[in-house]
Amino acid sequence: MKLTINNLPVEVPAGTTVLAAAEKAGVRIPTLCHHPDQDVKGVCRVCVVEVEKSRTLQAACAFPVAEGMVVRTNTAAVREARRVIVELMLSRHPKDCLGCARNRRCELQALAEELGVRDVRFTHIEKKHPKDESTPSLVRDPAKCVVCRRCVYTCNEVQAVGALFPAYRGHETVVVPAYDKPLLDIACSLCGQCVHACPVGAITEHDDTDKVWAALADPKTHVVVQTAPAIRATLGEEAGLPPGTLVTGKMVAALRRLGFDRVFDTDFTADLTIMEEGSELIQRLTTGGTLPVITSCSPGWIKFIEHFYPELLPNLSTCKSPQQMFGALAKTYYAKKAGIDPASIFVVSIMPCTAKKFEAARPEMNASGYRDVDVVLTSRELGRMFRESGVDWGRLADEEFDDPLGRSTGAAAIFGATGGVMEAALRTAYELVTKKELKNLDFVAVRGMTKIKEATIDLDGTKINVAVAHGLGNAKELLERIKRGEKTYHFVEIMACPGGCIGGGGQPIKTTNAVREQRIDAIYREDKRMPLRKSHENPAITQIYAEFLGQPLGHKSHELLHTHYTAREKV
Amino acid sequence: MATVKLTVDGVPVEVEAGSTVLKAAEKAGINIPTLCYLEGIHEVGACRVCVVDVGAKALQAACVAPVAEGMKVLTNTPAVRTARKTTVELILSNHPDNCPSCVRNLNCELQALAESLNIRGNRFEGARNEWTPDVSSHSIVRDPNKCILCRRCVSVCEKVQGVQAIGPINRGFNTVIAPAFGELLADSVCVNCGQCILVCPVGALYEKDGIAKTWAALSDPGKHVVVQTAPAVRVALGETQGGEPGEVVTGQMVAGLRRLGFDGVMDTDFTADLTILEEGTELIERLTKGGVLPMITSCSPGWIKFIEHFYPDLLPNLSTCKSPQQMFGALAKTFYAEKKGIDPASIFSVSIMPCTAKKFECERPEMRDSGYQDVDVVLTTRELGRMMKEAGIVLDKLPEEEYDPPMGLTTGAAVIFGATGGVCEAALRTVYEVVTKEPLKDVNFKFCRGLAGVKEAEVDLKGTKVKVAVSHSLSNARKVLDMVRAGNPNGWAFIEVMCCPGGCIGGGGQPIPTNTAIRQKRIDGTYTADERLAIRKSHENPAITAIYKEFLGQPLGHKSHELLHTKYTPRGRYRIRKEKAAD
Amino acid sequence: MRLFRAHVLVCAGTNCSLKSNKAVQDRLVREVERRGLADEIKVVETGCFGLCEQGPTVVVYPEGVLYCRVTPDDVPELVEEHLLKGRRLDRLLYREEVPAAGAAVSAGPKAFQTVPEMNFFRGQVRIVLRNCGIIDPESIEEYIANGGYEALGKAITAMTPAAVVEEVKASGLRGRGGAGFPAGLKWEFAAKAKGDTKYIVCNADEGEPGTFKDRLILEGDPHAIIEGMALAAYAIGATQGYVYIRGEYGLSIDRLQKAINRAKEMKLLGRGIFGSKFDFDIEIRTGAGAYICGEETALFESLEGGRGEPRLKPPYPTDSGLFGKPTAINNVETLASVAQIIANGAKWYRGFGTERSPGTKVFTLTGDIVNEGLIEVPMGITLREIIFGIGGGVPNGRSFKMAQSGGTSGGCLPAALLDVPMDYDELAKAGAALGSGALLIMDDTHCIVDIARVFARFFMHESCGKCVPCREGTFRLHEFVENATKGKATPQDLQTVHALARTMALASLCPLGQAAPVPLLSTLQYFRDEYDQHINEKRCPTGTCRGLATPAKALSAAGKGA
Amino acid sequence: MAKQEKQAIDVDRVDKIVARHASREGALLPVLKEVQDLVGYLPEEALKRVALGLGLSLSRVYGVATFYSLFYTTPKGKYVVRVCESAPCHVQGAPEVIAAIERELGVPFGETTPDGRFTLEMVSCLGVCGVAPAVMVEDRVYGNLTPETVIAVLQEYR
Repeated sequence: MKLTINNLPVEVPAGTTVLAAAEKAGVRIPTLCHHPDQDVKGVCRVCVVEVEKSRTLQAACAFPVAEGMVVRTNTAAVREARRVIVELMLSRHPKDCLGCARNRRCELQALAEELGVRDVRFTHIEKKHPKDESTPSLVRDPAKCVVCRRCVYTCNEVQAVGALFPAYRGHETVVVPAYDKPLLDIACSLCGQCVHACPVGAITEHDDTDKVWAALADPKTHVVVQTAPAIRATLGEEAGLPPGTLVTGKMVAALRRLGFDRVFDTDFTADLTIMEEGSELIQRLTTGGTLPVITSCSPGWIKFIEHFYPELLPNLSTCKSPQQMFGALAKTYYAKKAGIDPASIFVVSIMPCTAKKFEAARPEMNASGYRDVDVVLTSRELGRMFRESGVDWGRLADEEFDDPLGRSTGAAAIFGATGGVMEAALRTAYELVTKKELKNLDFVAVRGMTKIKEATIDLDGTKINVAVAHGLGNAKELLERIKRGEKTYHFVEIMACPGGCIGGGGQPIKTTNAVREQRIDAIYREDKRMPLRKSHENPAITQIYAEFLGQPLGHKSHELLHTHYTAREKV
Repeated sequence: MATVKLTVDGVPVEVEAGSTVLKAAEKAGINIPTLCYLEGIHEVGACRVCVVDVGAKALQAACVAPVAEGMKVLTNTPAVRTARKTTVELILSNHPDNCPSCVRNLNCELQALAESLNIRGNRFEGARNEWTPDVSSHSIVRDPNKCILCRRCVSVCEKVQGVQAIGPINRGFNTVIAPAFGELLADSVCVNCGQCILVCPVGALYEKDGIAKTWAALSDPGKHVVVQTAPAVRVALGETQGGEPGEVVTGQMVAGLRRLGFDGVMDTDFTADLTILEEGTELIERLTKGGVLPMITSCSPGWIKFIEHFYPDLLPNLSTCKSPQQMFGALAKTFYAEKKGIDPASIFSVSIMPCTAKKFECERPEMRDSGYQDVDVVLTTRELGRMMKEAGIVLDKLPEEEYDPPMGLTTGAAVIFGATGGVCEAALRTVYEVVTKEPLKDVNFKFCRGLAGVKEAEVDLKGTKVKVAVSHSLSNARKVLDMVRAGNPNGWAFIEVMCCPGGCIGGGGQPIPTNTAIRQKRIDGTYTADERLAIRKSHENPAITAIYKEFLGQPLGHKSHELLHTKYTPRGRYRIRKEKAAD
Repeated sequence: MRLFRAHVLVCAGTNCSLKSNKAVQDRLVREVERRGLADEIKVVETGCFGLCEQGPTVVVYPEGVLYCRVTPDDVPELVEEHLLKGRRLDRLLYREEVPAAGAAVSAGPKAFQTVPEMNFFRGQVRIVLRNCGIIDPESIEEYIANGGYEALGKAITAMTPAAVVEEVKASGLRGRGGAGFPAGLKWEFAAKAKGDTKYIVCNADEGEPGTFKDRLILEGDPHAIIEGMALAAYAIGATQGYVYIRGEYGLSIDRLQKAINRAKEMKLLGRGIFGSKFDFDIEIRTGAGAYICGEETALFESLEGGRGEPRLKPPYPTDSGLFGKPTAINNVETLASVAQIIANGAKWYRGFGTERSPGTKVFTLTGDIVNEGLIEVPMGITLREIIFGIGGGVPNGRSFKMAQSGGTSGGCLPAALLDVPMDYDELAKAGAALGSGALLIMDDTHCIVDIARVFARFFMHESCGKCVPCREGTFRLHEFVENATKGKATPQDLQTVHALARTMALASLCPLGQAAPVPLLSTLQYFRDEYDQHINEKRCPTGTCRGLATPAKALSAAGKGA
Repeated sequence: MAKQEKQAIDVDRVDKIVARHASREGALLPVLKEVQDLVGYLPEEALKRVALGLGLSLSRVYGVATFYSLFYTTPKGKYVVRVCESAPCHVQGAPEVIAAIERELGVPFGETTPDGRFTLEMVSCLGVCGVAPAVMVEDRVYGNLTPETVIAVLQEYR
């Protein structure tokens, strides 16, 4: 199709939108409800353009090109319409930019700047709607909502959770759970993907930085921190570095600057998870346990299955997530080893995840006799703490994690990407089962953004079918396959968030699929760069079993590293 | 030099004695937030955002606290964080809450500070000042409601520009930064240079908007809209879209202007070349016929208003040449109109300038030699950036295009008008060849260049020795003028004066931030642009030759005098206050 | 079939049913039986006769005498006088002030004896309404006796689907829902669209204030809709049809359902209609209170079980409509015209109306007009003829101020435009629209700003909330007009509201948002001075806006600080 | 008052309604209508059954229910009085009729009388503009009302 945009000729395939065609012509059209990973909504009307012979303006994000079409994106009528639209939104939006979690990362703020809005001509009438701070994970502030429906798409179409939907109509339209219930009381996975969808500050993580500042300032508290595998591939974005920059060493250095007494790594317990979960898999395979074994690292996923597929709970591995294994060990193994009263240990974990905050607060997560993990911070919150502390990233030298809970392998590093747990487990299971050395460590079939990945692995004669799903919509699809029994699966990895933890709900804004791809690349670079790439080769793992745990699935393991699940209401 | 050793947040660092804690922390890789601090210009520790714990009873402002041997500085304690947050929250409590519609949205230091300090909500809801913004000036709008009283503008106006147009009046909660007696800016000695805008951390000072008029003209089918771009714009416009300072974006800018809908995209550089011809001829004439010397350049409208206020006795020393912008305006509605066969009444002339004072200049009553207002609207570089942003024009994605002839054909001599020393250098390139009738071997008069406050040299025009001087920023202009008043002991024949530090590339209409490092990069970009051009001497510009042949006759000729030269108005140091209704 | 000496038609349209028509009918039947006339006289419950203002109405045929405002107590006398003694009951006859053209003085009310001589009916041409008020809508036999289902039979047995499309195209029939899109063209698109499953949907979600034609057509002649839909289904290749009716239209739903059941019994719906291979069935779906569902894509969303929010176009319904399938969606009145076109031919149909807007249009007259009610006239008739001819003019000696054409989303026409021909294109030129056929007449006692407030409130309530310009814009338009009625609006606000109105008209997602500013803009265009008085002088010339000064009371009101 | 009190919902009957419609395309609106006819409004407990039975998220069902003015997610009075205040009714004297109703019932629009008898609602158009001004009480429409006659209408329901 040939058309002109602002008199510039451009040729694009039929079915292309005017927005995409304009991009090709080098013409930027402002958008708000448009999201690169979502279906067209066309509701905000910010992207309206003039299309010759059309009576009205057309939304560029939705309008398909036609042969010989004449498009103008910068006429007086277009400029007026865009400004009026943004002013209409601003006139109902709280005037709280400077106290907002999304200040300077807000698409509405940026849009106002882009369009040169200098005046809001309508009286300011804020939407009156109470904040929902019921969950430890998310804060929803519908007063800030611009009803772009991006979160609705994510929650319903991508995550298949359906917690949020527009209710009421007209100027009273608001995106809420049914009966405007608090998120805590409904079937919400707390995955936080809605935060990534939100262009403004209407949904944010529950900020817990104050608690960490307080612990750090308390001389009597021994504050240890663990960092999830996915953090090192994303945290740089909080400091303005491009997505996919690995910042492991700088992150460790910066955490020390903040005043953490020990800087440990969730990767250590990721390796431990592989030992426990791998053993569990082998046990179920050999003793006729419930199959497939489904991974249990992702707390958003856990809450999802508890709500929507309670009948499949026996399939879940009983392993706690690496975060919770870490917490339990920090206040037992580490406390003992370091000779510190566990009551004075404060465990902070840095997670890519909002659901982890909920997980840490689950009543059963106190195997150490204390709250195993005291505070969970998302990557964004840590970024915020770094900015407040004035740490100059550009000038930090790389530092190493502390021993012994800081030792890990490449197998643990890849937990951060979809397919990573599967791949790590296979690396270990293969060698444990076959007693042979695995030549090619890269199970590329389970990597990448494909919705559901399947593979059959030959463990020296024993063939096992594995499947990997990421994003709860894909998880649902896979579970339905399992329920239909079309195929026998032995081992299934499910991560709540698209792309796995690198795409978690606590990750830096903006997280899109293109950004996820870059982060995944970084994860596998981290794997490659590690001297050890199999969990069972981690000497600190060998040591902890020798010194403390005994053996995988042993008595102590059961006490500290395994858990149980709770069926929850479906709607 | 003596050094002291100290630790900042446990990081050992060694710095010169007398350094501030702020500098030491920077060396240790720790950013301490600041707000009122302006390096070398305003270091008073007034806003208290940069407080740190140095082990003293009270927290100290890092920007002024000197380091001491063995000092243990803590920049991130609960007390420090609380103090900083409280300070910023107090400022916010009396600051308008209309961020999205503020001219400085996303380019605001207060907004950035609130973000980096993780401010949530506003704890202090209290009385807010309600001042009436001062829109009297053609160039600058002053909105005291947004002012956070950091006084950076006061310092720059006084220390860098030596104008002292504004200062604090009243006290306490009612303190406001304004001209003396609360006069309007238009009635004050303000020279419209806009340096105060560049240092304002928030949106309390900004240029008078020219965008609305420009959009209106562009959408009016009955108007032929022409645009000229000043030499300094091409090395700074890229910054409005996240580009590097000093990046030369001439071709993309031309393409972008066409996409905005301008009918003729032309270059102030053309009239910069023309200025060299007129001004060079004027200099030679004064040198040979005994005119008033030293002759001083007249391109910079902030400088012109300054001399009119403060050194009216030296007005005869000024060249009578209009600035390139106004030469362009006069020619656009005469020469260009004639050539194109367009009714000058339907021509709308826009200029893109690095300068806020140009907005004042184009409104001067004498600037109507074409029979119309010669230049209709002046836009600053920032405003052009905004228009392009609104129009969805992404410079990176644009092809490089050429200016429209004939008023778009230029030389390297014109480009360097943008940097301090450039006019002098350009003039020398031409004067040398005109006087000596010999080709100049090295066109680079390097003594003219750079950020030194006053630069001077003796140039040998094959036997005739001419002493020249170059100054930039008005405090340096004062030094030079005082010397001239004192009998010109150095014997200068020609002086280039630019109002703004660094010349036009550091003008008050340029992208924010503009600081010394950025100025230097823009200067570098300017000379790169000069070197890229095939012709680097104004008198070799064929379009200049042509316009004399076709239209103007000869430099300083009758038509030139009518269209390209002007006169000046002595102004008092203080305006007589306008009658106010007794109230 | 039995022959009766006389038929007594009792209007049972909703408007009359609100005025104890049922009691009148029962009494009639009793009286007829009591006097032993049951074999000679038949009492028939009919659909709306159109003269809603005069209801309950009773018409006695063969003479065609119309009795108005009949109460049950009038019945014995009526039966006695007219049906037994053959004398007309003068006191119940229809009376009308005959507005002498241009003259201020009228000759006094004139009593009309029969229907055809009444101004109200003389100017009408009844194609869509031909059975309304004439037949018993619950009797398929009466419909058939009046030529019903002949067109369907003709089409199925003697015409190809393409020929049906061609005939409708040739007739020039345009969509009567408001947009005026050629119905034949729509069918052609749907017929040519790829896909095995296609739908025909009847849009009976009549929500435009001042409009009740579809309701009365459905109540008065439900089989005409069934036949029209069947013809459409045959033409485009659909086997399933849906009628989406407003949830508030209980009687329409009831009558149509009965009619569908009867048609099925008579094999006029279902499998193998008229012994052909043509299968067609109709299901009724009811709305639940949302004006926006009258917009075709919002209607699909609602019918599919969702929030009635309009979809982006393209794709258009004929490519991807209900359940994502090619769908022809037509208004009730459009479908009610179809059988007559097929039966009598396109050429016949083109004999009515104008070149670009052939045929007739049903209007509903409301407001300050003598004959409130339902009429059908040829396209192109002037507004003056409708209001002062058929409508009987403005009552109570007041003068005409303006008419709003096409419902609340339509434009307003001042007295200066009374001679505008009522068709799609001429009205569009005048900044108004034919729309749904609603005509709301207002006399000079009404305040234009106050009425604009009512319009604005309607859109604020009925905006679906999907797109920003409409969601927030309708809220702001209402805010502005309400402020104006309270004297709180400023000239600056007026400028802003102009920019807002332009934005809504150009940038809204669907016709609701695009039309929402129309009544404001058109009243601003024709009655700017009244706005200026509210905004600049803080006074309301009609005294409607409480709290504002009125010209007559300006002095005394000022003293009270009003 | 009975309707206003939270009472046990007959979940089985709700399930039956859902089951009867489950296979229809676009079943949600007919289901909601019948459930409301059964329960009087659309309480959470009932909509949960609807959501489960139709395989929809509760938030979606709620979003649909709150979109339409004839559906209620909170208990209403015994009689819902729907008053039209669109232009045709307005022109014919609706403001006076409305004032009379508000005086008579003593509650503003959107609220229920303290005795739980009447819920007063403003609606857009009842489609009986030929007999404006009009109100609808439950399913019955009354037209050509005056401030006096409307009081009489309400008295019928006292």
